[in-house]
Amino acid sequence: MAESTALDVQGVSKRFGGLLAVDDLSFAVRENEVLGLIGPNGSGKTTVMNLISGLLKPNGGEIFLGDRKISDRPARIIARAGVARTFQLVRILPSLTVLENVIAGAVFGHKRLWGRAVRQFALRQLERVGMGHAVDAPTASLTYIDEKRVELARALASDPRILLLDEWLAGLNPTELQIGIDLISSLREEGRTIILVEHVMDAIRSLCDRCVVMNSGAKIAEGTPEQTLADREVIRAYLGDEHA
Amino acid sequence: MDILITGVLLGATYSLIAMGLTLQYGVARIMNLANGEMLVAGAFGAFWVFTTQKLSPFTSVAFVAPGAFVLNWLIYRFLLRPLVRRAKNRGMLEVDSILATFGMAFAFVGIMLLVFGGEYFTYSYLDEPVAIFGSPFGLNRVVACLVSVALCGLLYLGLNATRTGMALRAVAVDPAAAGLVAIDVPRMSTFAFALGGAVTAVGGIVLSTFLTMDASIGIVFTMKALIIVIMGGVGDVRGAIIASLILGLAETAVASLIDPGLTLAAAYLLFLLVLLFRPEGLFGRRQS
Amino acid sequence: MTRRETVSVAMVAVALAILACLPFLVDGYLLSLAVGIAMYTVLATSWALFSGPTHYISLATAAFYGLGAYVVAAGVDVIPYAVLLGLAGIAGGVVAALVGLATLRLSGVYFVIFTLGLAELVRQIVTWVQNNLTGSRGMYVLTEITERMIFWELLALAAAVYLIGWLVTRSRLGFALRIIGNDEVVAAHVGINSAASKLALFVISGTFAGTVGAVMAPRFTYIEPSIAFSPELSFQVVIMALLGGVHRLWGPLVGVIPFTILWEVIAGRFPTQTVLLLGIAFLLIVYLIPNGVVGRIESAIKLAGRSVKHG
Amino acid sequence: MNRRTALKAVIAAVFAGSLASLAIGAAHAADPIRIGAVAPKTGPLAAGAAVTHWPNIQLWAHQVNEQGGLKMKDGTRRKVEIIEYDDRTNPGETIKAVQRLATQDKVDFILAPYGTGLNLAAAPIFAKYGYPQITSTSITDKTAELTKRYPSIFFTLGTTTALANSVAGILVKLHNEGKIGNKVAMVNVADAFGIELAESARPIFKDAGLEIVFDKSYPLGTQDLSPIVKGAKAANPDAFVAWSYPPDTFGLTAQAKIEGLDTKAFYTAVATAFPVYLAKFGKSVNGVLGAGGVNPDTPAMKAYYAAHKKVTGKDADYWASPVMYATLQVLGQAIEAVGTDRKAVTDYIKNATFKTVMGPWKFTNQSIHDFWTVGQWQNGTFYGVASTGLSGAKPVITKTGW
Repeated sequence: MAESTALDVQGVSKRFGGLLAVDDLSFAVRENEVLGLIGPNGSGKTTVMNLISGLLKPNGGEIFLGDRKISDRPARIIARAGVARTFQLVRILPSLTVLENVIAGAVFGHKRLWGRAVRQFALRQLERVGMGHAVDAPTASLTYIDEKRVELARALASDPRILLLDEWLAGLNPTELQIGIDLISSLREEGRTIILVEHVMDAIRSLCDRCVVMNSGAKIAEGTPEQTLADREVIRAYLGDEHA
Repeated sequence: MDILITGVLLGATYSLIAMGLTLQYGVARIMNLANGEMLVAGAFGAFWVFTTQKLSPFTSVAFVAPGAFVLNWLIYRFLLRPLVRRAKNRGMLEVDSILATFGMAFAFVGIMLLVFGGEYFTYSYLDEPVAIFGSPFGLNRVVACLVSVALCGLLYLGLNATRTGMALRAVAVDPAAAGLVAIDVPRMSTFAFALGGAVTAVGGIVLSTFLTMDASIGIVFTMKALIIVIMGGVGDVRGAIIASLILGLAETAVASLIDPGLTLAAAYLLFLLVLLFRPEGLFGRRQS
Repeated sequence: MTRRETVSVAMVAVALAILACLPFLVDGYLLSLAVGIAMYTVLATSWALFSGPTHYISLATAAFYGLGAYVVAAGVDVIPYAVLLGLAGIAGGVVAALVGLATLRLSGVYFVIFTLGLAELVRQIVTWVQNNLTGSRGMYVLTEITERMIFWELLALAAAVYLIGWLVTRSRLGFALRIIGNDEVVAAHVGINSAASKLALFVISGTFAGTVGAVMAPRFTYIEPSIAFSPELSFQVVIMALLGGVHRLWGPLVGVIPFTILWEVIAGRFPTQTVLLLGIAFLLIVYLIPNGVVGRIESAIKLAGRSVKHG
Repeated sequence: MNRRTALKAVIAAVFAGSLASLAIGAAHAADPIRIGAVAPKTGPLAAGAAVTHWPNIQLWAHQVNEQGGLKMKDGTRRKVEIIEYDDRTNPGETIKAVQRLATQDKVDFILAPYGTGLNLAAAPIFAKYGYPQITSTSITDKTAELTKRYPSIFFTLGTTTALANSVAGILVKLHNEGKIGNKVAMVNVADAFGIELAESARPIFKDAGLEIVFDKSYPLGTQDLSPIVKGAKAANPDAFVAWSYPPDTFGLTAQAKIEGLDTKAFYTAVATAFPVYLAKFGKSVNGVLGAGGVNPDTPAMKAYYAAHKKVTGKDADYWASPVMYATLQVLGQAIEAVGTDRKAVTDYIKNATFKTVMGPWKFTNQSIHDFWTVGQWQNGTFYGVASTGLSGAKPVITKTGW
């Protein structure tokens, strides 16, 4: 397994008005690694995802994709470089069909297909996430879980090197959760690098190679899931002082 | 100095044009393209009072202001609220209200043609010079400036020091949240729209003392008002006042120092620059 | 091309051929009505190419249109008319590009108001240039171009607009615009350069509006700024397109035709209350046909389909 | 019937009705002579048309019909019926309305539209259907070219060059008499009319020995003209000339009064001759020069002004109003002489001499070459003080303060 760095976050900060949402955060993600980004609500995890995907620009610090600096690039360039993501609040394109939603991922970005080829490719992604039955359905008919699957298929359609999943497993029932976990590990088998923002501890334990724990915008721990979840600081952040 | 005073006088004129729309757009979220017609209607009222009743045009406030208030109340209640209900989001409401009020503007022009006829209406009232720092200025413009200051001051006080004003501002900032704290949003919107209409009509009375108008001229005022409201930042009375002053000063400066032929071009250019560098307007809040 | 597409292209071609014969059949008033319809069809369709998918309401049509008319008026005595048409299109496109670069990041109502102001700005600059630099005395466009020829030119433009529209819908660009219209954040995250895509379409619609202005200039004989840059034109284009429906290529057409006819009937029947009745008719349209004629037609088809299934 | 089907029915009925009415038009050619009129009732030029254009049509039709109609060659009398359209100051609409009148309403005659631009836009259509177009409110220097191109167009109000020439003439005369200096401040509205006049005037003024000390334009719709007037005043001119349009004619005058721009010669162009100008400014307009003018002392003119007031309830203006009325008289007299054959009427207008409120009119090269160019308010009346060959001009006076 390659040990080279896929993504390097160096001293990044993000400020919203008076609020410091991300405070001098640094971590690195190795190639083909699954990194869990965890922490209590409001600790700045989603902001970090947004900074990586280019939705937000950091006020300080830099982010590198391999050796290429991406923190000053717009989202579309970062997407073309091979970073794809899902959103915490699912963003489905409502006036497109399910298949078109997935095709959208494979046309303009890292993968640039068109015509018949893109259709075939998108169909495969849909089947993969278990949505092969609803190809031409209007998006209005989808359940929340189905929407999440379609969104993942769209992210996969760009054949990403780095996949950002923002609480993608949240809200699944135990059976679905297992399917989801299997799906993510199969993605990793393909050699993709994955960053997860997640609250589901089972998923974190079974999927992540390492975890970065955030609180109030800063990194408070980093290491394997076992190490970090046992860390006193982390427990205090999650549960308060009396449990630490 | 001349430029400064002329610019301020012109700016005050502009704020009279724009103040009503600020309320209507800022609080009720209606981009009212029929705003200029309301102004012209107010001016007609003043003209009528002056020419047929031989009274000061300002006495027409007595019936123009309540008339415009009631009329705009009814318009919002019966024509615009259905659109507000129908709209799924703010964008849709904006499109719908632009279309609907455009139709209303046409209808108003038609009604005014029927009622007042198509000629120019202009009269002389207070068009004598007063000296300010040794230079002559039209008394009617100075009066307009004073009225404008008074009106803006009243509005500002009303919005900041009364309960209703607070509610109005809350609706302007966030209608959904305002609803949550038990503010009757539809009622406040209706009130703001009606008040805006009345303010515009009163502005028309004042402007009629020095501008020549006719039934079809409303669109000119609407355009100016739109620019000022957007420039100042939506729903912010202070912003609208500052934007009016800036426009007035800029136009006067360009006319006096560069070339009068470029005044309007300069105004639009300024507007463009503001939009480019502060798209939310001078005093607007950045939308997250 | 699928078979269905081949059929529709053939049908459009036949329809255009039949329409091209129109000037031999009708004349005078009906022809000028047809010219009006053709003009608004080109303007509204090219407008909808941009505004339909992006939801940007542009009121700048009059700016491009007036510019096109002025290009012709300024050059008609020295440059061949055909060249002028091209120049007018380029002028419209270039201004659209400049404006687009500056303003397409504005959203919603800011863009609307800006484009409305733009028509005024262009008009002010054009008249100032005319007044101070070129010094031409009145802008006359005295040519031998007849209404028939204008109709044919417009028809050709309509064919071009439909062709381009069709190509765009099938292309990555068209797909990109649909995504942008749905969600710009997603668009950016799948790698779409939304500014460039929007700009491309804005330039296309500006080019068409400029060319239409140039085509119509000979009809006006005498070009005045207040007439060439009339804001009413921009509004009418928007209204007709929205009335028809902007999500189908043929949507604006089904808005333009009934609207023009309704307008004519009102203008003809009630010459003294035209404006009042136009306003009322317009309000009725906004309140009763909110999704445009296309929306009505499509929901009717859906309804029919459902009743067939159940029946 | 539920709401949706009701709505559909309404829409269907509207469109069916629209098509039907388009197709049928009004084809019955009855006894009255049917005359079409297209001009702005709304839009930027509507207010001007409401002063100069529409009231004269009303007056003329009223007078003709009151007498029982036009007296035809065969001794019968035919009334006139006016069919009006509003072109909303939009040349596309003007063209369409003229065509509608010609091919759908099949009217016997069509009155010329209002204003230079709209008249020229409609000229090809008038020519195409052979309708005489006797313009009363268009001023152009291209008369020669236009009349050659359109054999049935007639011009009556004058040319821009003549207008500029006469203003120069008056200023030079006042200068030579030692009443004013030779420094002129000139401003113009940046619209086709103002630009054209300013362009014409510059060389003419210069050749006449006048020095233009201030020369600026301002956009149509400027709400504050004080910088212009201040600038003009600062140049310390002996005469002030504004090639202005109605709203700014009022604005410039008001501002000049306020700023104390007290030139001995003060000229504003369009709308100076409007009664509302006098009504607005009262006695202080005495001595103001403007475009147009009339000789109001002729019996015909006195009768015209009285009738205008009586029938329409409004005062006629002192420039284009009587000219407009005269064009209607020309049309009426031509119809009385040769009937409703449009070719014959056009030929008759080209050759005959007409008795009009403006005095005898004889067209040469389809134009009237004798017209008033400059008028001046003198004791509550706007007298013609300069013309191209008309008699009855009042001597021009210098203005003494506001």
